[in-house]
Amino acid sequence: MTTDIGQWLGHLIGQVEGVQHRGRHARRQRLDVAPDALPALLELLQGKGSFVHLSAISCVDWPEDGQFELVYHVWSYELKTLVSAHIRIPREPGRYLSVYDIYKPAAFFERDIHEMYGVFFEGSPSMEKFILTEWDGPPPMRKEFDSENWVNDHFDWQDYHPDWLNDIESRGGGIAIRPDEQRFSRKAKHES
Amino acid sequence: MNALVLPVVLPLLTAFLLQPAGRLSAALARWAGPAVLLVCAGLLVQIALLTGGEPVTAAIGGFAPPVGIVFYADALALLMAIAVPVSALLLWPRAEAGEAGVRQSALMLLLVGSGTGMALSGDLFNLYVFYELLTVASFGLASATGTGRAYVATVRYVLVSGFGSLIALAGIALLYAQTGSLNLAQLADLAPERLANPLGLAAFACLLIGFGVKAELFPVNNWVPDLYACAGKPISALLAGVVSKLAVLVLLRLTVLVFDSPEAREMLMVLGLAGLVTGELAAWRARDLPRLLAYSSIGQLGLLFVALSLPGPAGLAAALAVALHHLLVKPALFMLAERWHGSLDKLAGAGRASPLAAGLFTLFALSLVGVPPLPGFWAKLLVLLELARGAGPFDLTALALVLAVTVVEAHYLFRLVGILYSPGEFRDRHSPRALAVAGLGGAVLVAAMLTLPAVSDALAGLASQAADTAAYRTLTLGGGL
Amino acid sequence: MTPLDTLYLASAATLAAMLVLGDWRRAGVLATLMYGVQLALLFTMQRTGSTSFDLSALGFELSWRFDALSWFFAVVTLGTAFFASWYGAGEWLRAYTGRRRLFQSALAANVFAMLLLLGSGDLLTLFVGWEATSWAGFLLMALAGGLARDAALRYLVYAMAGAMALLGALVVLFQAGGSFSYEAARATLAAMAPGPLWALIILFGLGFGAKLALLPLHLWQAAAYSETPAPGSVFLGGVVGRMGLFALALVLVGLIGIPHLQALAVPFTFLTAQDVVAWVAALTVVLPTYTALKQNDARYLLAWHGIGQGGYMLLGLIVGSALGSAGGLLHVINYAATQATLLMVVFGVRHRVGHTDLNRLGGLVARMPLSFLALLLGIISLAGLPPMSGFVSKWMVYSSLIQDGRPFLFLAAIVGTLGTILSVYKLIHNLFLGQLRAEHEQLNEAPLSMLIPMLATATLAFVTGVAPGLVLGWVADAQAAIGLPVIDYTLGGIASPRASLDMLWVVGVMFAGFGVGALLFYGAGGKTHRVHQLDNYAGGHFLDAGMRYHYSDNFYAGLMHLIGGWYRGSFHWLEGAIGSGLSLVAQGAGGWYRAINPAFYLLAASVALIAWVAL
Amino acid sequence: MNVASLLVELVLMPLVAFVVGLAMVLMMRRIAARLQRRVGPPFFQPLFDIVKLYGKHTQTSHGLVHDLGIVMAVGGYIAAETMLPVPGMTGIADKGGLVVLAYVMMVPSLGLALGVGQCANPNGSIGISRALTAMLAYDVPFIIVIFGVAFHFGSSNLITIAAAQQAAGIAGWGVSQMPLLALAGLFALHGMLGKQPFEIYVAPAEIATGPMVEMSGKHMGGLFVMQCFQLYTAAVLYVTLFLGGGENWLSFLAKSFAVLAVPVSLAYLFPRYRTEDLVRLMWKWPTMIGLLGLAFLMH
Amino acid sequence: MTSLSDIPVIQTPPEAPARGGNPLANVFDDFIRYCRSRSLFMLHYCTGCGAIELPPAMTSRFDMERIGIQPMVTPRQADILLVTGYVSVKTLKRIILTYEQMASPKYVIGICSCTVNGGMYWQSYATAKKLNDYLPVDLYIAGCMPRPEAVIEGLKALRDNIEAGTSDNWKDYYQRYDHYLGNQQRLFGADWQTPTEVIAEAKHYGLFGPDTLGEHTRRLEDHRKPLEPLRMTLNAGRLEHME
Repeated sequence: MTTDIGQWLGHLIGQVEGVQHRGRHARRQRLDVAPDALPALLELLQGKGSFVHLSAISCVDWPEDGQFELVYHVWSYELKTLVSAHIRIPREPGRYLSVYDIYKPAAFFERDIHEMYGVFFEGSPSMEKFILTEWDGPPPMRKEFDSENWVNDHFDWQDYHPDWLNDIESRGGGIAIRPDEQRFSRKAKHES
Repeated sequence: MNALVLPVVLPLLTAFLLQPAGRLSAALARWAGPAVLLVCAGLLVQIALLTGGEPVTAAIGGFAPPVGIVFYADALALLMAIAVPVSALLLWPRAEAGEAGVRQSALMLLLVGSGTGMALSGDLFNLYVFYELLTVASFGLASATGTGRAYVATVRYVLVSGFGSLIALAGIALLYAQTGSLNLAQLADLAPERLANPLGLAAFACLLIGFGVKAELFPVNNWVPDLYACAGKPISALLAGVVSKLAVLVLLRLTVLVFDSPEAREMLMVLGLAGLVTGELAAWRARDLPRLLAYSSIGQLGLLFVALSLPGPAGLAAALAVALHHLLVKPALFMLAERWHGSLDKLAGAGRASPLAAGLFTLFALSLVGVPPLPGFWAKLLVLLELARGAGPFDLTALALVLAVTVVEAHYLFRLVGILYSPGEFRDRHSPRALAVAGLGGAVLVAAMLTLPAVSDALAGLASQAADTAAYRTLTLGGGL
Repeated sequence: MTPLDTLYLASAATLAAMLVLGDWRRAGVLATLMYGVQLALLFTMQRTGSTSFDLSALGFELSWRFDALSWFFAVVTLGTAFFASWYGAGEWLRAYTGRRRLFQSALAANVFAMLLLLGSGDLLTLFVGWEATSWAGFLLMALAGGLARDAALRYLVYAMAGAMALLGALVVLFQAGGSFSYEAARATLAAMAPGPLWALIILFGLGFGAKLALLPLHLWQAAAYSETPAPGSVFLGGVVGRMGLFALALVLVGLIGIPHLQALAVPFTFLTAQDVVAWVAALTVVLPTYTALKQNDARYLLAWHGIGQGGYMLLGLIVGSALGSAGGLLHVINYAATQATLLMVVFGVRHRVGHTDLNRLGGLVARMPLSFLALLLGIISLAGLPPMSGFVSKWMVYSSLIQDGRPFLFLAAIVGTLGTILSVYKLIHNLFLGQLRAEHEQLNEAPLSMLIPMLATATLAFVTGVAPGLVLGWVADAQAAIGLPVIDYTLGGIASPRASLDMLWVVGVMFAGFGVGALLFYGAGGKTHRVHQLDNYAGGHFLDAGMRYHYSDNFYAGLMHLIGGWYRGSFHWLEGAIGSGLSLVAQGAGGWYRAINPAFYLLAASVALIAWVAL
Repeated sequence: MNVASLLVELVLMPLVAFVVGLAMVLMMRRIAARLQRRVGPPFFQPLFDIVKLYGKHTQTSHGLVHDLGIVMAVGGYIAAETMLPVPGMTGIADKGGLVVLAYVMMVPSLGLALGVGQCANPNGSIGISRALTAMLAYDVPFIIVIFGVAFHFGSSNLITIAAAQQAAGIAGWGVSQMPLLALAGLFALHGMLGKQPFEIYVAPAEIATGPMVEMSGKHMGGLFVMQCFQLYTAAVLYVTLFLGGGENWLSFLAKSFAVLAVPVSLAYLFPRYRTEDLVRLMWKWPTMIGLLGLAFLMH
Repeated sequence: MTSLSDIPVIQTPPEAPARGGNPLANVFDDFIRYCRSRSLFMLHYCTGCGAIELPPAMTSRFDMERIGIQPMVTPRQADILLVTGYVSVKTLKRIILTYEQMASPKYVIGICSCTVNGGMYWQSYATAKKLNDYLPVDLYIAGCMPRPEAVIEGLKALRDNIEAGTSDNWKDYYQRYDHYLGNQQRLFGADWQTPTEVIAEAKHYGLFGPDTLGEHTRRLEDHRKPLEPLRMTLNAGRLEHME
C-alpha cells in the first residue's frame, strides 16, 4: 500500500526539480524542497494531487544553522495522506513569500508565525498582531528569547509564607510530603 | 315694443359695414365694434328698466304671432340678452392689426347679434337660424389664433356642430309635421295632445342633441377640451361662459313650455349625470390648466342639466342659480388661464409671483367646490334639496353622484392650489386686462355672497316668472303690441 | 349683545388682529392674551345662551346657541388654543422660518371656526361650521409645504368625502322633516323606518368619523398632524379631532338617542347599531395604538395615539351608561391636556436637536430634565396610570364596560391600553434615557417660553387626576344637555356601590408609599456615588465615547417576531384600491374626449338615442 | 372606621406584607433547592441578603431617575398592599376596586423601567422591552379573570367580593363557581411572578439579568424588597378572588402559601420561553380557558 | 534569576480591629457584618481553568447556597470575585475592570496556584505571577484546581474572616491605589486606564490613605480624560440661554 502511493507521488514530483522524497508510511510523506520551488510544488499537489487542504504551517527555529524551517502540511481526502513539505529559509532577513493565493487558510498560519517567530510573509493579507495583543516584546517563540529572564524583569515573585502551612496544618489540613522532600522538584534539590 | 329688435339688428348691421369702414380709417374699424356693443347694452338696460321685469313681446314687421316672428322678453331673457354684449365687451379679443382685426371684430359683432337674438326670440325656427349664425361666428373666432392645433380643433368642432344642426333641423321638421306651427306659444298650446306620443319625445331628443352641441351636452361635447385649449382664452371664456348658457336657455324654454313630460326630464338627468361624471373625472387627470378648465366646464354644465331636469319653479331656481354662478366663475377662470399657460407642474411658485391671481383662483375654487358662505354652496344646496325631494331611484343616485364628484373636484382644484403656493420661481405673462376681468368676477361673487338674501329673492322671482307658461301663451298669442 | 355675541366678537377680533399684525414680533403674545380673554369670557357666561343675530339665506336661517355640551367642548378648545399659542409665542416664533402672519391667522381661524361649529343652532349651521373647521384645518396643515402639503391634500379628500356624506344626510333629513332645526330632525329621526335610518347613521358616521379618524378613515391623521408647525400640531392633536366626537354626540346621542340605537338591529345578525359603533370605536382603539408601536418618529407615534384615544372617547360615549359616557366625555379634557403636554415636549426636543427620529436620540434626561418631567407626567396620563387624569376617565370606561357585561369590548380597550404603555415607554426611553450621544453633550434645556406651558398642562392633567370632581361638574351638565343619564360624583371620583373610586385616597396612599420608599432608600442605604455612563457593565469590554452602546432601534423585537406579520396595511391597500379604481374610470372618461374621429361615436350616440326613444 | 385605625392599618399592612413576603421568598428558594436535590438556603437568608445589600459601603447610581425608579418600585407596591384586604384590616380597599389595584400594580414596573432606562445599559433596555412584552402577554388572561370576577360578584370592590365568598362557604368560593377562570388566573399569576418559564427578561446568561444589570447595593436591595411584595400581592390577590379571602390569619396564610407553591414548584421544571413564544402561549391557552370560563359565566 | 530561598518571608498574621466603644454601637455593626458574612454573592466570571470546580460547588452535592452564597452575573451585584486558574495579561485587564466595577466591601479569592505564584506557568511571559500585586486578595485556595471541598472550605474561611472583620482588604485598594496602579502600569504600559474613577470614589467615601496618590496616579491623571458623571443641568452649565 505504501509503495504505490510513494511511487505515484514520485512520478508526480518528478516534474519539479530539487525535491527529495522520503515516504515514511502510507499516511505520512515528507518532501524536502528548495524554497523557490515550493509554490510550484504546492500548486502541483493541490491541482493534480488532490491535496486540497492546507492543515497547518509550522516553523522550527534552528539558531545554530541560522535558519528557520517552514513545514507546509497538506492533506488529501481521497488518498487519506498527509504530505509535509519542509523548506529552510535564512534566519536573518526572515522573509518568505505567502502561499495565500494557493491556500486561503495560509493567511492565519502566516500571521501566527509572524507574531511568534518574526518571519515576514510578503503578500499575506495581514501581518498585524494576532493573539499577543498586549505584547510588544520580541517574538517570544524564538529560541534566543529567554522567557524566564523576561519574567524576572517584569514580574516579582510571591512572598514565601511558611506560616500559611502551619496555619493549615494546625487545622488538620496540609500536605503529606514536605516541599523539600518532594521527589520531582529537581530545582529545589540541586540548589540546597 | 320695437326697440327690442334694435340690439339684434344693430350689431349685424355694423358687422357688415365694418369692412368698408375699415378702408376709411383703421381707428374707426377698431372702435366701431365696442361702441355698438355699448349702445346695444344701453338699449337693453333701458328696456329692462322700462318694463320693470314684466314680460313684453314684439312682433317683427307687424305680422300676427303664429305667422310672423315674435320676440318674448321676460326678465330671464333680458338678463341673458344683457349678459351677451357686456361679456363680449369685457372679453373683446386683443386687437389684431389690419385685415384680421377687422374680420375678428365683425365676427364678434355677428356673435353678439345672433346671441341676443337667440335670447329674445320666441319662435323655434328663428332660434335655429340665430343658433346657426352663432355657430358660424364661433368657427371663425375659434380658429383666430392661427395655430395648427386650433385648426384641427375647429375642424372637429365644425363636424360636430354640423351633425348637431342636422339633427336639430330633423327635430324641427318632426315638430312641424306634428303640430304645424313653430311658434313656442302655439306649440305650448298644442303640446299636450299632439306631442305626448314617442314621436314627440323623438323630436325633443333631436332638438336636445342639436342645441346640446353648444351647451356641451354629454354625447356631443368631445370637441370642447381641444377647442377651449387651443382657441384664444377670451374666446374660450365667451364660448364657455355666455354662449353655452344661451343654448341652455333655449333648452330651458323647450322643457318648460313644450316638453314637460317625465321621460324628457329623465333623459336630461341621465345625459347631465354622464356629462358631470366624465367631465370631472377627465379634469382630475388633466395635465394643463386650460384643458382642466374645459373639462371642469363640461362637468359644471352636466350639473346644470341635472338641475334643469328638476320639475317645478324650485327646480328652475336651482338651475338658474347654477347657470349664473357658472357664467360668473368660468370666464374669470379662463382669463386667469391666460396668465398661467402650460402644464400644471410648471405653475409652482405662481402664488408668490402673482398673489392676487392665486388668491382669486383659490376663491373661485372654493366657490366651485361649494364652501358654505360662497354662492356656489347655495346653488349646489338648492340642487341637492330638489334632488332629495324627488326621492326616486334616479334622484338618489344623482344625489350620490353629485356629492361624490364634488370630492373629486375638490381634490384636483386644491391639488392645483397646492402647486400654486409651493415654492418655485415662476414668471407669468403680464396681462392686466385678464387680471381686471378676473378681479371683477371675484368682486361680483363676493358681492353676491354679502347680499345673499336680496339675490336669492330676485332669483326666485326670475324662476317663477319663467316657469308660468300661461303668461307666456296669453301674452304672445293674445295680441302683439 | 348676549355673552355669546361677545365671545364670537372676541374670536373674530383675534382673527382680524392676527391678519393685520401677524408679522409683528410680539404677535404670539397678543394671540395668547386674546385666547385668554376668550377663555375668561367663556367662564363668565353660564352654560347656555344664544346669539342675538342670525343670518337667513334662500329661505333658511342660520342660528347660533350654546348648550352645556358645546360649552364643555369650547372650554377644551380655548384651553388648548391658549396653551398652544403661548407655547408658540416665545423663542419658537423667533426661530420659525415660515410665514408668521399666515400661521397666526390660520390658528385664529381654526379657533373661530370651531367656536362657530360648537355653537350651531341647527343642522345647516352645523354643516357650515363643519366646513369652516375643515378648511381652516386644511390651511393650518398645508402651511409647512412639501410633505405637509401632501398630507393636507390627503386630509382634504377625507374631509370633503365626510362633508359631502354629511350634506347628503342633511338634505335627505330636510326633505323628510321639513326644516333644518334640531327638534324637527329629532322628530323625523324618531319616526323614521329602519332602512333610511341606517342610511342616515352610516352617512353621519362617515361624515363625522372622517374628522374623528375612526377606523376606515384614519390614514390621513398621523402625517397631517405631525407635519404641522409646533403650536398648530399641539392644537390639532389636542382638540381638533374631538370636533367629530362633539358632532357624533350631538347627532347619534342627542338627536337619535341611545335607546333608539339599541333598538335598531342589523338585519340577519344579533348586533345592534350601538354594537356596530362600539366595535368601530374599539378597533379604532387597538389598531392605531399598535401602529404607533412601530413608528420611528416621536411626532408620528403621538399622532397615531391621537387616533387610538379618539376611539376611547367614542367607546365610552356610545356605551351610554352614566359612568361610561361620563368617562368618554372626561377623556376629552384629560386627553387634550395629555396630548398637548407630550407634543410640546417632543417639539421642544425638535427645537433643540433639529429632529425627533427616535433612533438617533437618547440620554437627553441629563440635558433636558424639566422636559423629561413633563414627558413623564404626560406618558403616565396617556398610558392611564393612577396618579394622572388619564386613569380616571379610562377607569370609568372600563367599569361601565364591566357593568354592562361586554367582555370583548373590555378586552379590546385593555389591550389598547397595554399597547399604549409599551409605546409610551419606547417614546420616553428612546428620547430621554439610555446613552447620551456625544453631539448632544452641549444641548440646552427647552427655552423657558416653551417649558412653562408644557409644565402647566402637565400640572393641569395631574390636578384633574387627583381631584376629578372639579371637571366632572361640567361633564354632568354636558350629559344632561344631550339626554344621557347624569353621573353623581364626589371630589375624589365616583362613589357607587358597584364600582367606586376615590382618587384623593388612592393618590394620597401612593405618595405616602413613595415617601416610605424614599425613606427606605435614602435613609437605610449608604451614600450613593454617581458614575459616568461609560462606567457600565459591558462583559469586560472597555467602553469609550466612540462606541454606540445604546438599544433603541426595533425596540420590541421580541413582540414583533410574533405580531410583525399581522401588520398587512390592509387599510393602505383599501385606500390604494379606491384610488386606482377611480383613476381607471377617469382614464376611460378622458379617452372619450380624445377620440379623434367623431363620426363613429356620433353614429353610436344617435342610434342609442333613437333606441332609447323607441322604448 | 376612624382615621386613627385607618392610619395604623396603612402602616401595618405593608409591614405584614414584607414579612410574609420574606417567608414566601424563602419558601420559593427552598422548593427550588429541594427540586434540585440541594439543601437550600438557611432560614433568614432573604433577610440577610436584603440587609447586606442595604449595608453596602459604596452605592453606585446612574442618576436621580435611577434612584427614583427604585423608590417608585418599592413605594408603588407599598401603596398596592394597602388596597388588598386581609383578615381584620381592609385599608383603602373600598376607595378603589379591582381595576384600580391592577393599575397600581403596573406603577412599580413602570418606575423600575424608568430607573433601568437611565442606567444607559442596553442589556437593561432589552430586559425592560421584554418585561413590558411579557406584561402585555400575561395581562390578557388576567384581564379576562378580572372581568369575570367583577361581573360575577356584581362589583369590583374587593371587600364585597371576599365577603360574598365567605358568606356562601366553600361552595361560594370563586374557584368552585368559576373553575376555568381560576385556572386561567393561575396562568396569569405565574406570568406575573416572572418565574422560570416566563423570566426571559431576567435571563442571566443572555442579557446579564436584564433590568438588574447595573443595580448594586440598595438599588438591588430595593428590588429584593419589591420581589417580596410582588409574591405577596399576587398570592393574596388570587386568594381574595378565588379562595374566599381571609377569614382568619391561619387559613389565609395557608391558602396564600399553597397558591404560591404551585407556580413556584412548576417554575424549576421548565426551560425559559423565548419572548414571542411566551406571548403566543399566554394568548393561546389561558386566554381560551378564560374566555370559555366567561362563556359559562355569562349564560 | 531570583532563587526561591531569597524571597522575603513574612510572618505577621493579620490581627482583628480594636473592639472599644459602648456595646450598643457594636451590636448594629456586628449585625451588619454578620449579614455580610451570611449573604455573599459570587461573581459568575470564569477567568481561567479553575472555574470548572465551581459548578460542582454550587450544585446539589456541595450546595454553596447552604452558606448563603449565590452566583450573580454582573460585577455590580457581586461581592466575591473568584479569580480561578492562570491569569493571562489580557484577562488581568478585564479582571481589574470587573473588580473596580464591583460594589465594596468586595473580596477577591485566588483559586488555583497560578494566582498564588504563577503555578505551572511560572516562566510564561504571558501570565501574571502574583495576583495581589494588582488587586488586594483576601484568600488564596491553592491546588492545581482545588477540589470543591477545598473551595467550600475557602469560602467558609472567608465567611469567618468577614464575620471577624479581618478581611477589609478592599479598603487597601483605595488606600494604596498608587502601589497597585504602579504595578498595573508596569505591566500594561503608561497609558493604562479604566473607565472607573477610583480616586473620585475614594474621595467620595473618605477612603483616602497616605499613598492613594503618587507618581503613578499623576501619570494616570495627565493622559486620561476625566469621565465626569452627567449631572442634570438646565443649560449644560451655561445660563445665558435660559430665556
